[in-house]
Amino acid sequence: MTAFSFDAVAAILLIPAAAAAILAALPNYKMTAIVNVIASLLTLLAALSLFVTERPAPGQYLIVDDLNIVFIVLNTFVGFTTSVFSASYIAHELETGRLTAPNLRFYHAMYQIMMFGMNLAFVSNNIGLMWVAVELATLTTVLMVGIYRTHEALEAAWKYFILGSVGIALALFGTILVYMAAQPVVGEGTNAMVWSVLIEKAAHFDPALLSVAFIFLLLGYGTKVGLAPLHAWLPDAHAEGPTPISAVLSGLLLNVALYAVLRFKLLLTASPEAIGPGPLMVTMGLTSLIFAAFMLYRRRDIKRLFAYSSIEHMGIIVFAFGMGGPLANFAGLLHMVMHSLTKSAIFFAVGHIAQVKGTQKISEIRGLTESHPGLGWALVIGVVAIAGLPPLGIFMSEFLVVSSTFARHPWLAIPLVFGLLIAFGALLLRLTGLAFGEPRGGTAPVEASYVPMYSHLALVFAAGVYLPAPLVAWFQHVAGILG
Amino acid sequence: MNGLTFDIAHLLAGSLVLVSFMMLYQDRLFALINVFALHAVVLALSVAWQAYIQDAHHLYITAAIALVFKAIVIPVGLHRIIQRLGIHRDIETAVGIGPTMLAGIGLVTLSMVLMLRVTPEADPLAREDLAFALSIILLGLLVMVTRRNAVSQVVGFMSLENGLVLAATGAKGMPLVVEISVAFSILIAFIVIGVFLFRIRERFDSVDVGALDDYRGERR
Amino acid sequence: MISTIALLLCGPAAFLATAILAGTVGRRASATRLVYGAALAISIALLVIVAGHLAGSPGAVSTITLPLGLPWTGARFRLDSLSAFFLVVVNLGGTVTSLYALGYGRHELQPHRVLPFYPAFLAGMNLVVLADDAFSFLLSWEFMSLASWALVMAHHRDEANRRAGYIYLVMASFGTLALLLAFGLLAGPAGNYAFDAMRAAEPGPLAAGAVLALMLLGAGSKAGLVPLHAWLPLAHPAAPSHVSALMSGIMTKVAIYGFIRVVFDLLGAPAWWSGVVVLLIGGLTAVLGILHALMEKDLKRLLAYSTIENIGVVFVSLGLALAFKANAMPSAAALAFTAALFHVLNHSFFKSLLFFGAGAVLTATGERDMERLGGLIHRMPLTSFVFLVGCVSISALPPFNGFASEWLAFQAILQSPDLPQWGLKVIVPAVGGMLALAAALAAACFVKAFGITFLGRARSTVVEEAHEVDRWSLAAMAVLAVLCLLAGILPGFVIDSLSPVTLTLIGDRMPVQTADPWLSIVPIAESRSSYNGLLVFVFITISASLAAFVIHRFASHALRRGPAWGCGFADAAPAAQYTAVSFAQPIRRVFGSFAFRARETVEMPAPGALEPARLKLDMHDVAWETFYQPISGAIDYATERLNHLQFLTIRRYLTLVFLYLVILLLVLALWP
Amino acid sequence: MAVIFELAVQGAQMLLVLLLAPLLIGFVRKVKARLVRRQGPSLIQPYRDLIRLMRKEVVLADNASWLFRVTPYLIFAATWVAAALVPTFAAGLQFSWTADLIVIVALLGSARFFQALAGMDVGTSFGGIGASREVMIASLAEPAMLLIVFSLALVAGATQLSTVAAFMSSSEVGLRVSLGMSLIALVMVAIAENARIPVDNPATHLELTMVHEAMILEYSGRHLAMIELATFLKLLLYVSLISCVFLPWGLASVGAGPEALAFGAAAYLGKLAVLAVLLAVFETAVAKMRVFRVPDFLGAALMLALLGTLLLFVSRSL
Repeated sequence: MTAFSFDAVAAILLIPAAAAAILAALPNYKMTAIVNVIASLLTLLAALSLFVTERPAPGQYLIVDDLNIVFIVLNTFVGFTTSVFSASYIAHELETGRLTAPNLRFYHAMYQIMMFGMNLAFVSNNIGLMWVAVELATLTTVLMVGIYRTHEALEAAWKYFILGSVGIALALFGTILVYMAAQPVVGEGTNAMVWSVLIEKAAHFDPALLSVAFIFLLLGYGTKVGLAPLHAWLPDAHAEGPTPISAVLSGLLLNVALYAVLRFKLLLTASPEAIGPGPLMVTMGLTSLIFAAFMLYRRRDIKRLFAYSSIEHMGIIVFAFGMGGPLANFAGLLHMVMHSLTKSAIFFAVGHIAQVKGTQKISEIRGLTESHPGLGWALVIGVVAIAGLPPLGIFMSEFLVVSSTFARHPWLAIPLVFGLLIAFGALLLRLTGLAFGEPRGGTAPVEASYVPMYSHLALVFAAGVYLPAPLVAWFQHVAGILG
Repeated sequence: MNGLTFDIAHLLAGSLVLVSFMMLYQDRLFALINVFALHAVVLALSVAWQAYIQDAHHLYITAAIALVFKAIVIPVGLHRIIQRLGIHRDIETAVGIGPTMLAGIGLVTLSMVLMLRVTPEADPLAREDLAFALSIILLGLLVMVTRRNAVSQVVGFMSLENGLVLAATGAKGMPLVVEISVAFSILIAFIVIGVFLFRIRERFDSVDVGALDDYRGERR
Repeated sequence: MISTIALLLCGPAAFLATAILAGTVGRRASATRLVYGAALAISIALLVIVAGHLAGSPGAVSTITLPLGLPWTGARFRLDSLSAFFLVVVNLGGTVTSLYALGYGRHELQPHRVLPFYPAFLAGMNLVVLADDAFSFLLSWEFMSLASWALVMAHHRDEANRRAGYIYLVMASFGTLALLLAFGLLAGPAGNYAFDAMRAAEPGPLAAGAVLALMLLGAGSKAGLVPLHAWLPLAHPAAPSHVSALMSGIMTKVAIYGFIRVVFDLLGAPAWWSGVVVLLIGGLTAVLGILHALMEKDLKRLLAYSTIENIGVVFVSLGLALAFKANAMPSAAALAFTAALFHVLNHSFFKSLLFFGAGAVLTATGERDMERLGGLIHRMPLTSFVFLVGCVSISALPPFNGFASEWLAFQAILQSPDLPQWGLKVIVPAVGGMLALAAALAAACFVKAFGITFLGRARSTVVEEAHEVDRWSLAAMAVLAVLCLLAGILPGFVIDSLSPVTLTLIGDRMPVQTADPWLSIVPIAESRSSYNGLLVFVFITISASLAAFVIHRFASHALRRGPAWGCGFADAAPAAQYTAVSFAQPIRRVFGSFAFRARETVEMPAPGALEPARLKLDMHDVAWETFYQPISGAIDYATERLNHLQFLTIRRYLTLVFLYLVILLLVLALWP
Repeated sequence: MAVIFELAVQGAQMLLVLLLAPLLIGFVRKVKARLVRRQGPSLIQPYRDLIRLMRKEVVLADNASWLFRVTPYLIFAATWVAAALVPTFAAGLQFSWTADLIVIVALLGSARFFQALAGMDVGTSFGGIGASREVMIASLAEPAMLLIVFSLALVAGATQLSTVAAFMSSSEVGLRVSLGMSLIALVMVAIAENARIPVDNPATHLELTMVHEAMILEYSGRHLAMIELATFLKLLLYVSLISCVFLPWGLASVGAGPEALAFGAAAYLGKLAVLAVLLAVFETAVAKMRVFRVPDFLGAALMLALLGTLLLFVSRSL
């Protein structure tokens, strides 16, 4: 039994790796697309099997616990739906000649490598390994962002690359510092990097070192999370890359970095005299929220708009985790899941919209609900969801965050509510322009599969009205772990 | 350990910081690159020394990488790029040399203060190394943000990364050090090749990142 | 035996099912009848259920908890006397509106943009009234806003409608956030969001004040209290007319329900000054709302503004009830509270009726601008008659229902001398004056509305081809007209059926009315004051018919048609008639200067010059210019400033990171 | 038996007001004429006018609607009911509790409402001018009236006219500043409501100055008769209102015997005469004011009434 369950973990890692190798070899793009989908599906199944099978004891490199199962399942699921979406999307790109067959081979291979990197980051029990995995995922996305080879794409990729590398460096230094803090207690060698060991002994680590380490880690991984003022790469990378990548960036990569931050936050909270991570995270969260909310107003590019909204929501999530406590943590987890689903759904819709309208300029897209009802209403529902209106999932998490915060620290709830309102105004303003009014722009028919986006939206809706009891219990347990 | 080994390690690390300072006041590209080569050499020495005193033989690989790759290959490559792309040879600085130096001194003191808060129980050598490494990293960042010119920014980044390697090697028995240094060398290669391969020359007039930035995706 | 509440919950479920169905078949021709028919049936069913409940055990409470919504609270629903009353209001409105829409809906050009959201809207309103925990309440509340927003956006090609929808939804979510904060306070750090837990908890005076303020912001913005009313006159008219009726007649009442539920039920004993606040806001809202209405020339916007006025009237009564309740004067509080609820019911009647009428005019002529209407009484006699009934009722004229409730409000005001606090002593009569002023202005306003729209001569050709509307619409309007009359002449029954509510929320009730001789209503004692709508109605009918009889018996029957006397000018063009603007001019002269900073300037041409003299009039919406423009301006400024951060160079971004790092390190270095 | 008697008294009062109203007008006109040394028409001239109007044919404007023809009866009925509900010679009649003072004011309000509508029905500019000015005046007069009602109710503890009258005639009233204020306010409101000088001139047909006349300009024949009669009733109503509230002496109390009623009737006639003379003198003494001075006039009334009410509140609390 144990053997099999270990297989599950291995499968999560090996399937993408193998698929990447195959895809790099396959010439025909149709086949690559299919293989891509199949591989993602298999990975998803493997991830789901983690529920049924019993978990391996945390090893030196790999670990499976309640916390990362949330992320793994979410990751593989969105990875799968995105691969489905990208199949139809990429086909269109090939027709319009924005991409060539070799590009596609590269693209799909990279896609699987990225999935590999992210899964590895989640299951890795070794902070060094985790660092490597996160960087792997980052670099692959860098390459995919630049895949169009246009001014904008190259520039976005370049910016992403430089800022990302600095982030990498900072994160690494943080990791080294953690090792230095652990080494006297745990002793030399790999053990001093094994998370499950660290968390037990964290109380005896040198608090000063840990504090410095956390600051570097927060900035390093925070760059990936896209917290202001470290966010600069995010909007352009979302806007200029292929839309499936934008979806993956917003839906998954940000979560990977967030996951890393959370792991280290736990380490910090375990050591009492060290600097409290809460205030730092709350501050960064609020800054990102309010900053992004204001930035939403002047956006002209539809994908950049939603990229900024991702920054906003990451701000909310980090704020919630920074607040801590069962309610806020629960809300943070819920919000993260809901945001991944919703935002990727929105990007699916936006991708098709940009294809049928032949532009990403907001000013040139009008009256979608009339010209393309399927896409238009999907966009409306998505934006309504992301803006935190019921009966969709994000409303529940925002409800919990705001009300619990107001009951505990009213003066913190005021800026939170302010930011939410500002962001809502901006999103709704753009939505009104995009979805309603005299139709404008191309009227090409959609040859898109609505399945991915509508399935996501359906899930979000379901979560908004009804959370199954086991899920709740599980989230509450995780929230408990997060303290 | 005896005092001598400690002093040598200390000396090497300290001189690394010194070289970082030298980078701060270079105003010619070639000079900067040469200084960086020196930086890499010193790094290689100190890594080798660490390998010796910890008798961790894998660290010699790291030292070798530092020596071959950073001290020779990269500088030569950068020379080539500069000639190919015909970049004018002096560095435009965003902040004057004087203020930069002052800022550098401030950063070094900051890192010292931070690291001296670390409890003495920790390995003293590690503490010193960390303090130096931190200051090297900060100085590297400082170079990156005060130089307008892509090549010098790359150089700044590489010096930052040298600081990382120093810290990593200073940490006794830290696993993956070699892998990490390899990974970083690849990263840097990427950056250098990026500067080159983006055929920036063809798209923009200079390698100045500012010029690269003048297209913002959404024009005002 | 399935409980009443479970039965009631089937209603919203059925509505939602209809909505989904409409979403699928919305484009079919038959969909309109199908959807509205279903809505009609469901509303009637709900009415029957509630009626049965009220007939059986009006005071009884029935609750249910579904495993939905917030996991550890569950979705709780509760039927008590208050929610029963508002269910009646909501579903009566739903019934007549669906009836009306059976005919009116056929004129809809894009039915698939209305049909799915109409039942959803009804479902939302029902759920708000039934919800028994903060989460389900807010969920239904915002769902209601969302559905109505979609309905406002039904005619989305019109720029004005899009703007209206935008402002509406932003204000709505502002309100929701305010409510959210209020509930956060009531729930406390432990976060028990069930209403009964909140009822049990006793918030401190500061928290209670904050909750009241937040409720005034949250529920007030939905109900349209000045100065949060700005969205209302934009959004209500923008929707299709039957939806406007729902929004103006019913949704504002749901907002009032929210206010009552929290302030009277959950919040516990009020402080006396809370009454002062509510009174002042209510009075201000009433007067400003009706003044705005008087200045309007768009029929539907006029109606929307008059909604604001009526909301103000209701809030005045509620404020009185708070003041009395705070001073342990339960009988007076019950009187004021009854007046408020009675007016809620009445307003839902006549405002729906009037919006239906406006919709009929809109379909017949395609015009909302009164300046292009006139003389419709000849083309649409039935519509004009029922509309007249609506106008009389809303102008608070006996023997119709509007007067009955306002009369009760005045009686409640007359109880105020027994209040101990000086603030109240001085404010209440002043507010009473404002109320009277509002009533008089309302009469003026609806003289104008009816007179300009239906009377006089046609001001444009659209009137010529106008024709009477279909039977469904007429039936709906007739029903409402009859209800207006009945509630006016038999107020005793309404008052008695309201007694369970006052008993639960105030702890006292008005004396039984229906037992009085001749069914007259006596708030306190017959020697003090009494009113008998029935007799007044009978007397007027008798004496009018008597007079008519005598005249036709003894006086001459001769009658000759002739041209109207034009003071010597042979028939002046219809343009020479008084217009809506000119009709309002005397009142604008009196009140405009402070209410709108209105200024009239006459541009006299030089002697001998040929161009005509011009009267220039400039008016300002004070609330808009004082509150909304500055805010939007500030946001604009901030975005403009911050937007530069999108256009920095990589080096500058790196500088940001670097500085942030250094700052954090400094913080750490200075950390104790 | 007693009920029959009560009903009889009630009916008597209704007939009484109906019959007295024209006489009151005639009396006022006579006195005014005398004051300017004219012979003046006879006292019963108003009756003659009414009968003459009844006999004449109706000239109806081409586009007058059914509303235009129904309105006169409505106005008449509403005013008559209102007038019949004000105690004239006896308080506490059978139906007096049908309506309190607020209802009476509102009844007059509905009469005005329909009159204004009728003014706009034909679609001439006179109707419009009349209606718009009328509602403007009303929008100030009605609040003033209600505030007066408040202060009365505060003194007497009721809005029921019979109770108020009984209370006022009782000894514990005494002289109160606020009552004086409300009296003055009531008089001003009455003047405005009845379209008397200085607010409006019932005798003129000069378009720019008239308000009430402008609205009914299109009426003729029996319709005009109804409206005229309603106007007379309104004046009577206000006069008897003032008399029963502020000089309630001699008012027969509830369930009084015939002789008391007779005395009450006599007293009532006396009060009418006095007040009519006062009105005539006042109207002869002052000049008509511009329409847009009227708001100031009524605003003064409003302020007086409010002041009276507030004073009462204060004195109450002391």
